[in-house]
Amino acid sequence: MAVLQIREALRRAMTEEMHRDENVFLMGEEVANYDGAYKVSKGMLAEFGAKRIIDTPIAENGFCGLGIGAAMGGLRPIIELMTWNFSLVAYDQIINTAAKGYQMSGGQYNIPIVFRGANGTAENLGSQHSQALESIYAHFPGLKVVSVSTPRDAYGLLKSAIRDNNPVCFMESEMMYGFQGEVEDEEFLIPLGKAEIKRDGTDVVLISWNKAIHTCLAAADVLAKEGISAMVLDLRTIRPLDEQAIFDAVAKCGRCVVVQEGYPFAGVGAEISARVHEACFDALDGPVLRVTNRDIPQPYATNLEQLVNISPEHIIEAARAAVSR
Amino acid sequence: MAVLQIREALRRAMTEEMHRDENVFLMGEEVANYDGAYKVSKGMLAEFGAKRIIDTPIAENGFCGLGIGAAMGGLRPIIELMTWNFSLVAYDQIINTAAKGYQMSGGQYNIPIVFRGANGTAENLGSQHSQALESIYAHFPGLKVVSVSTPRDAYGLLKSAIRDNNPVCFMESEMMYGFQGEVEDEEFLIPLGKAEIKRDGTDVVLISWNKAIHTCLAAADVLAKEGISAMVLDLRTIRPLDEQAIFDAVAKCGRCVVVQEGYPFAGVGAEISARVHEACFDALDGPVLRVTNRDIPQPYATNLEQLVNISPEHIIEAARAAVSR
Amino acid sequence: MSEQLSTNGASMADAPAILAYTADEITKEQLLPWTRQMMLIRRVEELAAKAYTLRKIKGFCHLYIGQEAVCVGATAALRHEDTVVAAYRDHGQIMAKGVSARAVMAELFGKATGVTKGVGGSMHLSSKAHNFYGGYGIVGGHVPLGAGAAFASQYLNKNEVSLTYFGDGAAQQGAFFEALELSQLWKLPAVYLCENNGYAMGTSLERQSYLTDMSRRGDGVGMMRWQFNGFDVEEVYRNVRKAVEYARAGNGPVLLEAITYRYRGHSMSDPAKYRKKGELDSVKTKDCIDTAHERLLNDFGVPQSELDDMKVSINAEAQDAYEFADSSPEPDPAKLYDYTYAE
Amino acid sequence: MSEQLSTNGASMADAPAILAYTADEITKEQLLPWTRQMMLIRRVEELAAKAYTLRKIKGFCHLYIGQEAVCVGATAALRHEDTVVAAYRDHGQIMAKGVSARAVMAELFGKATGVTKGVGGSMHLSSKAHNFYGGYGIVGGHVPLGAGAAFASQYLNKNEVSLTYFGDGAAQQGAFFEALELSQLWKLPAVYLCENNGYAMGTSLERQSYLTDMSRRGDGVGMMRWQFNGFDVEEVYRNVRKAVEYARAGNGPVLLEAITYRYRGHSMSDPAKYRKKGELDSVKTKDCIDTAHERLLNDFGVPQSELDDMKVSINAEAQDAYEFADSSPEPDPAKLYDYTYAE
Ligand SMILES: Cc1ncc(C[n+]2csc(CCOP(=O)(O)OP(=O)(O)O)c2C)c(N)n1
Ligand SMILES: Cc1ncc(C[n+]2csc(CCOP(=O)(O)OP(=O)(O)O)c2C)c(N)n1
Ligand SMILES: [Mg+2]
Ligand SMILES: [Mg+2]
Repeated sequence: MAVLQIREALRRAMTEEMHRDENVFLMGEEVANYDGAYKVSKGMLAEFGAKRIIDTPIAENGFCGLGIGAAMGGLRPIIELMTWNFSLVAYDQIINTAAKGYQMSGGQYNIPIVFRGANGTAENLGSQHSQALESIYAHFPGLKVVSVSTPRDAYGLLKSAIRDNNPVCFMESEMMYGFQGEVEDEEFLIPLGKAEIKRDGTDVVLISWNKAIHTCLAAADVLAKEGISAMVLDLRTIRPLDEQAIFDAVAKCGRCVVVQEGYPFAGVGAEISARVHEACFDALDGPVLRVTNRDIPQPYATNLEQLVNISPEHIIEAARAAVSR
Repeated sequence: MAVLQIREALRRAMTEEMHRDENVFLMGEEVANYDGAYKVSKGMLAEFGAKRIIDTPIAENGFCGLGIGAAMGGLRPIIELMTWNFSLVAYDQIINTAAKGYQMSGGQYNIPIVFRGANGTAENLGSQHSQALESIYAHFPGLKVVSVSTPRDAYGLLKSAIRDNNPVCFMESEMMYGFQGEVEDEEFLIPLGKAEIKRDGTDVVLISWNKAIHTCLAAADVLAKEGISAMVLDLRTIRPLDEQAIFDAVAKCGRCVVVQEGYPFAGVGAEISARVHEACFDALDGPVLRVTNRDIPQPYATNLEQLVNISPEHIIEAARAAVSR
Repeated sequence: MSEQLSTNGASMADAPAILAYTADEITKEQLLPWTRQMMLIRRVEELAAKAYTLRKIKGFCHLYIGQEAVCVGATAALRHEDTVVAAYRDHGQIMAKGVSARAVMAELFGKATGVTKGVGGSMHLSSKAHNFYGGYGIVGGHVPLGAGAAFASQYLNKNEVSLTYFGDGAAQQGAFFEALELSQLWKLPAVYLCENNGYAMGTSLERQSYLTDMSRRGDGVGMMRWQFNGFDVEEVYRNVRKAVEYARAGNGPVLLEAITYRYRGHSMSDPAKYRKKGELDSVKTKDCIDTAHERLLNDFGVPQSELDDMKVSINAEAQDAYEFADSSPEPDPAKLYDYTYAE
Repeated sequence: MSEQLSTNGASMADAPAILAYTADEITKEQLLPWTRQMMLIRRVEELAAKAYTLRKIKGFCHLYIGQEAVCVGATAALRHEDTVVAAYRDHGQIMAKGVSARAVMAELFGKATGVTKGVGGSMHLSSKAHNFYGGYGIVGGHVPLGAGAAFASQYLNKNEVSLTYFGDGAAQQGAFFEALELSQLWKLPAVYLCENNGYAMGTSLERQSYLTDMSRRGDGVGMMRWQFNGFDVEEVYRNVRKAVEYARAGNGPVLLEAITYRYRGHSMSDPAKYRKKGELDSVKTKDCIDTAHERLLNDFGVPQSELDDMKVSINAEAQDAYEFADSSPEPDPAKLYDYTYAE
């Protein structure tokens, strides 16, 4: 069992899949000579050569669309978006071409492509560079959306994403590339669409994903000292959603808090809240509560930024309120 | 009291505002010589000249960005997007520049701009041309989002949107430009952020907006015959949301169905559901139910398309289920 | 409007390579089927227009009538394995690539027997069997797919060329520019073919672009480019063939511009009042089918009776497609969810 | 690298108009404050780098060191009312437009006294009072704003020119292309100034663009364009002045390219290992401040002591800015919600 950083786990997944299938390649800004902006692809140029590890100009709409065309032509592109903030210039390609390609062709052309990169609130980057954007991708049928919180999940899910025959938006955390965790030495896959209980509990379930899982775990530690047993459920895949795991957790705990980094309005947190109420209304002691970033663009100054971001305290407060019902 | 089509109401609003303020202009594809793809701006070129009614090349990202710059330079642009489907190529400008401009500048530059155009499911246009996209705009703080269902609302709200000092995404319905209704002859404004009860009722509130309001009204007629009194609440503005009106309606009816054209996942419907549960849990007899399009891209064939769209029957079924709790 | 190589520095260096390719003399054996194909495409669309007024076809329906020489001549310059990407005005383009009139008409009718099973519709015709990647509805958004197809060919050492059709209006989109830039940087085997029909919906070219020679977009990225007469199928063939062979030989991409015209409105709902007086009639004197007919009659000694027979035969084929479409079943509702995700 | 007009047909027609403008001889009275400004910008950024290592400045911090001649010379060619749009490497550009070292440094420190009150940060400096529309972080995404500023000027008959800075990397973005196209179509009074520093992050120019003369992008839309030496503030002034007067006179937009270089990494976290050996040293022989100093000493007879005094004075000003920033208060949390929507 090796201890890997998330960047290393991602690299291992890509490297193994590239050895397994010649048609897998990695394309993006700075992925080759520079080893990736966050050093995810370090050394891969040397290993696979410039044909398969490809630096691009800053033309996301162009190279995302190029990747989609290449996928239709039989390849399995991994497109690195330096951060998901920059994906907005390529949004049309991902939504109007990738998500709908299989459908528009009546099932003839599937689009096996992975768009991956850093997502989420970062530190002191201001409002254009500090956003969690999974909600605006998960909205669209035709896409799968994955968002990982540990090296093990990053490894196992990225491999599945690369092998998936559909476009997958794979979201990492800009703040977590150096985050370490154990990953088995033997090859394994984690199927898309399966949530995982990261900490078991009985009084309240904290449903989350990506970086916020760790905020939840920190909150659960504190709650435990207060005698509140909090389960932490890591969705891992946002679309398709693992409803069964969510509903089971809610049935077990009777209270539910959804913790979502990013903007609240019509976010993934709202979707989970709505579904839990629809399906588990009678099992709930009180409403599902949401903890999200504040509903404003991210400011630069540290003191303001900290007011915007979710913290263990916000979660603890929500969990207490849920349990007090 | 004149009976106007929605396109006429929109035209009247723009025309009046352009007479009122020289800095208001209309820009978009085919808005001038061609009178607009949906004839909304018919005759406006003759009235205001080519300086203020401006045809553009098919460069949405460019002209939306240009509009934002012009707004910073003291103008009040109305940018017509032929349909909101095409706004995805300009998504970066609307989200990363318009929505955040006021914030990034620390409150120096506000961006008084209206992006308006046809939204929603149309008929037999396939998956790239038939989408309701309000959810991916309402997600972002910094934007206001309006979506209108009647000529009167179209008129009064567009005038307010044009006078608003923030970027407003103003969503019409591709299928409803010819829809008629009464509009007072005297000038009036309808403030952004105020919902309206389009039909009063006591047993269940149907919360909706845009074209789906009329599907709700049709459903309410049928429900009335079954003895179920359904209120129809038209949000009109999606962001900011009129929470008070929503919560009052839920308090009164005890049951709530949200009817949203478009994709369900992390949609505006989910947001309303989540908020209603958070705020009104104890007033609810059962969970808020959602009626949305099916969670797939829009197919072309009529028979398939009809299966995807919401219909009065879906709403009736949901309302019955809500009331039976 | 005659062939004109880019005078832009970077491309000039490559000029000898392209000039070296001399297209074959065009024979009767080539021109006859091309002519038939142009006639068939036109007839199928005329019937589609009829079906539209009967509301058997709904939604948007963008007719290609007038432009047939472009897709027929261009496709003739391709191999079966070469890939094609198109916009929404795609009926002729997919038929030229080998898809039957039946499969196209049935799609327009929204039937299960359509080329995309009634799911895609008029704007999204595609056929994997014919390496036709599809029609797309977001103006310019499909152009990067052509770069992607060429990228796949290069990656897989396949020696296939990708051909991407787009309009003069699409040449204003950022996606188009980025596709050119990436293709030129990586010397992809791609041919970008602008069908300059003078209008983007109701906006005439000079009102939506400062330059009206759309091939000059190539100068901004140093790409080989030229313009040619799109009313003459032979001219189209020769020019596209040159470009295709240039790209196939590894010289990099080419931006082509065919001067053409659409006889009908932008879509069925457009009365096309924006045309200048006499414009349509004057263009029709160059009609691509008439031009081919005259050439066959005058230069190749084909008897009028052979052309008349051809007309009968294509009428029958188009009518058969219409009836096939009309009598085909609607898509099976049970398959509604089958097209969102692949296994 | 000398001034070179577009040889592209459409622009050539306009050539006389631009050639007619002859920039003034540059005087000592001009060059002295420009030199001081370049020195001040550099010193402020050196202190910012120091503050960054002390974690007084956080996030991304993109230093402009090496490129100072471009913003100082360019801004000298503008009037106060002329507008400027910038990317994220904007510290020097906003100071050149008249914003104080204090207001910039305080913003970098995330303080309430910063030019955007600590809300925008390093990448989003703006000052309405100075017609500086701001720095933006999405590469290329800001370029259409420059077109918009020029549009407003034209609409309001204001006779103001907008200047938009962007990098060589940004010249690959669709937004940039669309902004050029719209500006040229509508003959907007806009000057687009590409600061070609040879790199987009770690990618050297020739690895990310087929053409390496970025001004040639203009040929794709028929825009007047040329390239010049960006290390010499006088050259920058003269060239930008010509372009600005050309645009102001109603001739339409101009695409300029200044050849320059950044001495530091892309941002504070970039060790810049991708440079060729000796590249940085060789560029430094052309250093813009040294060049100006030599000119003042040799051609204008300014005594060395005057330059020494200047150095003392700018050091003091920069240090004062540092201390001002350091001792300024953090933004008031009570105002957190004040910046999302305007009244
Ligand atoms: C991004 C986008 N904007 C606008 C439209 C609406 N629209 C459809 S076709 C068209 C004109 C395109 O003209 P051109 O590229 O010349 O093709 P043509 O119709 O002449 O074949 C427009 C504006 C669209 N489909 N996509
Ligand atoms: C759309 C987008 N893609 C990627 C990035 C990440 N990024 C920031 S700066 C940069 C390089 C830009 O280079 P250039 O335009 O030459 O400007 P310079 O940094 O040299 O001043 C990149 C890739 C971004 N900010 N926006
Ligand atoms: Mg056209
Ligand atoms: Mg650069």
